Amino acid sequence: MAWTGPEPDADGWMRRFAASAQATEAELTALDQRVGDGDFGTNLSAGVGAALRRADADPGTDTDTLGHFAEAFLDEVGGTSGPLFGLLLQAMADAVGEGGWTVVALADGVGEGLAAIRRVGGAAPGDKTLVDALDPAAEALKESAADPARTPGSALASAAEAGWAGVHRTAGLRARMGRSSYLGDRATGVPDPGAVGVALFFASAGGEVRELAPHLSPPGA
Amino acid sequence: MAWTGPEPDADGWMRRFAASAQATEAELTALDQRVGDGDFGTNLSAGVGAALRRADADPGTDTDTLGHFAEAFLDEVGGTSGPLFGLLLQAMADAVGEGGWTVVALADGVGEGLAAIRRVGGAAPGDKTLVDALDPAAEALKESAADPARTPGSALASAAEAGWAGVHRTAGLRARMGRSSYLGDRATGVPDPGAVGVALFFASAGGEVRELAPHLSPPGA
Amino acid sequence: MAPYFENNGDRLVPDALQGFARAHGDLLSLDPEHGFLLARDTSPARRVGLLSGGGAGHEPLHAGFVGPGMLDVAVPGRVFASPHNRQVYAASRAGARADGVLHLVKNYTGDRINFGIAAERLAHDGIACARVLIDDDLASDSEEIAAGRRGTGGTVLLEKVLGAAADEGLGLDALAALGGSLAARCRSLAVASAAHTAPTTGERAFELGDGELEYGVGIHGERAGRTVPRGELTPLIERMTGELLAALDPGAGSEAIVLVNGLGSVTPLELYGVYGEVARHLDAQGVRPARSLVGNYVTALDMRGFSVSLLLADEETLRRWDAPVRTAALRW
Amino acid sequence: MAPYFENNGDRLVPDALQGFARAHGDLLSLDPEHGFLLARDTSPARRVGLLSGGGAGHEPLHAGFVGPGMLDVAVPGRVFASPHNRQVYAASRAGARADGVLHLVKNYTGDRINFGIAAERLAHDGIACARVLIDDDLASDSEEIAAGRRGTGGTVLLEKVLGAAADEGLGLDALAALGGSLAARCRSLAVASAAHTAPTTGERAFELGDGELEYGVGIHGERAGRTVPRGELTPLIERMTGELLAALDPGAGSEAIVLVNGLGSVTPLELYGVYGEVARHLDAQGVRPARSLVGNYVTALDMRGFSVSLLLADEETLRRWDAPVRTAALRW
Ligand SMILES: Nc1ncnc2c1ncn2[C@@H]1O[C@H](COP(=O)(O)OP(=O)(O)O)[C@@H](O)[C@H]1O
Ligand SMILES: Nc1ncnc2c1ncn2[C@@H]1O[C@H](COP(=O)(O)OP(=O)(O)O)[C@@H](O)[C@H]1O
Ligand SMILES: [Mg+2]
Ligand SMILES: [Mg+2]
Ligand SMILES: [Mg+2]
Ligand SMILES: [Mg+2]
Repeated sequence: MAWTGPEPDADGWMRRFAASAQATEAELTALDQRVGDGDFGTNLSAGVGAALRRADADPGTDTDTLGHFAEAFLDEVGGTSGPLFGLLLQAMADAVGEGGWTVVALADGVGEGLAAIRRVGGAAPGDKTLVDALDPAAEALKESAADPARTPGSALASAAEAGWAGVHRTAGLRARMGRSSYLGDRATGVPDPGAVGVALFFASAGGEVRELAPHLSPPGA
Repeated sequence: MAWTGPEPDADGWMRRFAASAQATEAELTALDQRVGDGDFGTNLSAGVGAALRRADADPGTDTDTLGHFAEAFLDEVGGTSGPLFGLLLQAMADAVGEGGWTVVALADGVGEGLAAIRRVGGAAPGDKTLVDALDPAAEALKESAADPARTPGSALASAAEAGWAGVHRTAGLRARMGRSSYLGDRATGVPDPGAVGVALFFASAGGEVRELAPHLSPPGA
Repeated sequence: MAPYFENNGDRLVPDALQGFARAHGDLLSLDPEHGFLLARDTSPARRVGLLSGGGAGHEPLHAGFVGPGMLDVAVPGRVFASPHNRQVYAASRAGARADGVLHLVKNYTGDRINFGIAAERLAHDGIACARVLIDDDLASDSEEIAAGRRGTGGTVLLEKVLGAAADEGLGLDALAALGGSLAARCRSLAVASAAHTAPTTGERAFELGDGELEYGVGIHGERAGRTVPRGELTPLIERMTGELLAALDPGAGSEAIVLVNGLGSVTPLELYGVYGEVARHLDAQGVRPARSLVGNYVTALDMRGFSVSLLLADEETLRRWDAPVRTAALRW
Repeated sequence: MAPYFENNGDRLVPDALQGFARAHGDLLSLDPEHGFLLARDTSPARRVGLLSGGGAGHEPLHAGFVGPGMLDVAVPGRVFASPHNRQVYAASRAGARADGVLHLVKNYTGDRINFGIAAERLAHDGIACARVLIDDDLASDSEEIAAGRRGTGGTVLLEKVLGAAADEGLGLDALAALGGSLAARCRSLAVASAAHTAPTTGERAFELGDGELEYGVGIHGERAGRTVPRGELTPLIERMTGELLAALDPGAGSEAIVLVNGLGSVTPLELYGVYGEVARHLDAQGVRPARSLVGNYVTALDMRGFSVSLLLADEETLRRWDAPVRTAALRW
């Protein structure tokens, strides 16, 4: 895929992610209201708020921003999603810190993050959790990493696309993990909020997302 | 006023009063909801229910029925209206017991009842309580008693008419006693539930009242 | 369909009383005929039995306060309706001590009448009986309300302090006088953002718009005298506390027992937030919040609101407040 | 406008914590940095500190159970969100005793993760830490729910009994094992006739028709697995109690501690009515309701519902239940 947009840097990406999370807080909340306890929007929004405060108080390199985001989510955000996003961000910060801002480092970092999230949370793909967006996104990055022509921008765009596709698949699933599992069949038809958060994360690399609705139904549906 | 309806007896009157109170329970409740605590309908309905049980368990003369109603309201019905209706019924039972089923005895009994209610409750006419229906009804009975041509049926019909007129006047009053007094101006415009109960009581002498609405607005309003 | 979790046939209150008596059988027993709750073992030092009662729907008031250190007997009526005089009379006979029985009566016409008739009957039997009229509600303090101030949240404060005084062996007149002076030093103010659900209709007893507040509600779900914008918590509490202080006019260095009382559906998070604001405002006015009680004590079914009560307390009152109490709803 | 009585700026929980710490300053103190509540004087005989925590919105759980005989420290999160690991870590360090700290964790992924990370950090510091996983909710007992049963009302029962056991000087492993065996003997079931008010939107979290009942709700306001007609109280309680007994399978002559727990807006009248029915049904099944607790203990903001919990109790458990406790919300 040819990438024609501006190339993202980690600092810009994180700030756009923060802006996207805040812009879509109400929509995320509404989703978690339908299949969970209605706090995902506030949890994520509080998380990026805390992260921005750290990043603004101590601006530095791209990796520093990633590290600030990771630490904020790990140390200041509760709920289920807070520490899980923290694990993903931490693995990415480590990989980019070592390997630089490359597609290979991004693929390694996200792959590591996914593994950590699966270890800690115990969810497998198909359980209707954020893993269902993160797993295909990680897979897409791995494929991109095998192609030396891909830039980080284009690789992250593919990851976002794979993430949204994962989101659409969650809608058809019956949950086995997370709060939606308590709803039995009643959660079927609604995409998983955490998965939406993950797709939003990758999509923010290419630009701020101000509205979720256009992304929530599969193209052509 | 020429009375053309069938002459009521005390037992029939009390049973019709019970039926009227039960038929209009919801309307009475709705009224008390607007200007009080919403229990007048249930209080009155529970009262007549207890009274009927006594009357049925121990049927006897007219005065016995009046006595059963009085005792039930005095001994088994709480709230504000329960014992006040009990005082009225007791005074009537005493008077009719002594003087027989005559307009004079009825006028005496209701007059005594009004006096007792005013002693115990401390309300004066104009305070927006059941006194505002009972006082004119007692007055009408007193007038009828001065006219030897009047029958109990026609005297009670006049009392009911005077009672309804009293009810209409309460709508315009600001309450000084009872729960509506806590509402300040907000009770203005709504007739007093207890006053409605009193008018209903007298109106039931001539026939069962199945609906309040037609009686609640002054004729021509 | 009944809005509350209950059985058909008007069994909400009677079923609750039975369950309550069973759950707290160590503390009290239920008289099945008259429906009053009698303590098993209040202090033998008591010369006077303490009785309180009133309409149901205000739980834990009063049944929740029966037991050592507080009430000897509680007489619940139907929802929002005074118990009838025969109930009060029978309960008084059961709870009276050598020196008689003290009626703690919230100031409502129905309660005054029914307790009053019972008192006449007791007098006829030669049982001494006196009354403390509880009228703490500031919102009904108006020349235009001839019925006088309502009795509301402050009731629990008075019942606790009078219970301790009864345990000291005070006589009937002394207790009645103490009750009067406590009532005079106690004021409450209540607000609500939603009415209770009417048991008869299943609808809210009145409707409020988003952000509207009934300012000065009672505990029977009747509307307040006025509706105001709700706004944030801090200014609301400053206004409420300010009005209570203005009415009580405490001297500098006064101490108060503070009650933040939920009316039904307000969460503990909110009630403790309210308490924090009340305490801060009292600090600023130089009144020490010496003791506090935060929770649902005098409710109005499931009304979404709360009340704040202040009882100005001297050292003796605080000592009585601290005296042990063991009831279903209050113990220390 | 915020649906709750609060100040703007996400201050519902922090303001409540401050007010709570002020009202109960004799029992505990608030750590202003990490927002946990530390008991002032639990028994010196304790070798292990007891810590519990979880999302806010369930008050009085857990802060209301901090004090002698129960918890050493409570860690509240945001509304319905687990506290973060740093909070749990700091609170654990503050509450740990010579033998370490026991985490009482309701079984939710978020809590497991955050308490888990904190435990790793404590291990790194050489502070012994064990966990009791509380998973009493029967409605989430299904092979299809890989997350396992939720922790709900039964939590308060376990916290009380474990508190008494800690006061006896039991070590970390013994307490953890006891917790596990208590959890295995405890089941709860909850129903709701109306959802809580969502703090974010001011709307009910879900809508139910008149006479509908969510059967098997949790304490976070998510819907239940199914909606059933509400009906009268007696058949509802027979069904709930029957299912609990079927799951616990108590032997004849067993004894149980019964909790009838309000989720927020249910009135005490209803809760005691429920208790009466539960006790009657247990009688009929030959299980003795040896102890009971009726009231709001583990709530879901202002949800209109209640839960019933049974903890099968041997003599030792009853003795520990009866041991003195002095906390904001539970004392005897
Ligand atoms: N075991 C798990 N592993 C990975 N992700 C999970 C797991 N359980 C839940 N999640 C994710 O967490 C999201 C909800 O996050 P959040 O609302 O913050 O937490 P909570 O469910 O504790 O309220 C869900 O939408 C789901 O994607
Ligand atoms: N002091 C009083 N004297 C006479 N009647 C009164 C007095 N106070 C109230 N009432 C009557 O009582 C009626 C309400 O009765 P009810 O609903 O049974 O009692 P409560 O107000 O205690 O709920 C009022 O509508 C009014 O007519
Ligand atoms: Mg959530
Ligand atoms: Mg009324
Ligand atoms: Mg009433
Ligand atoms: Mg949550």
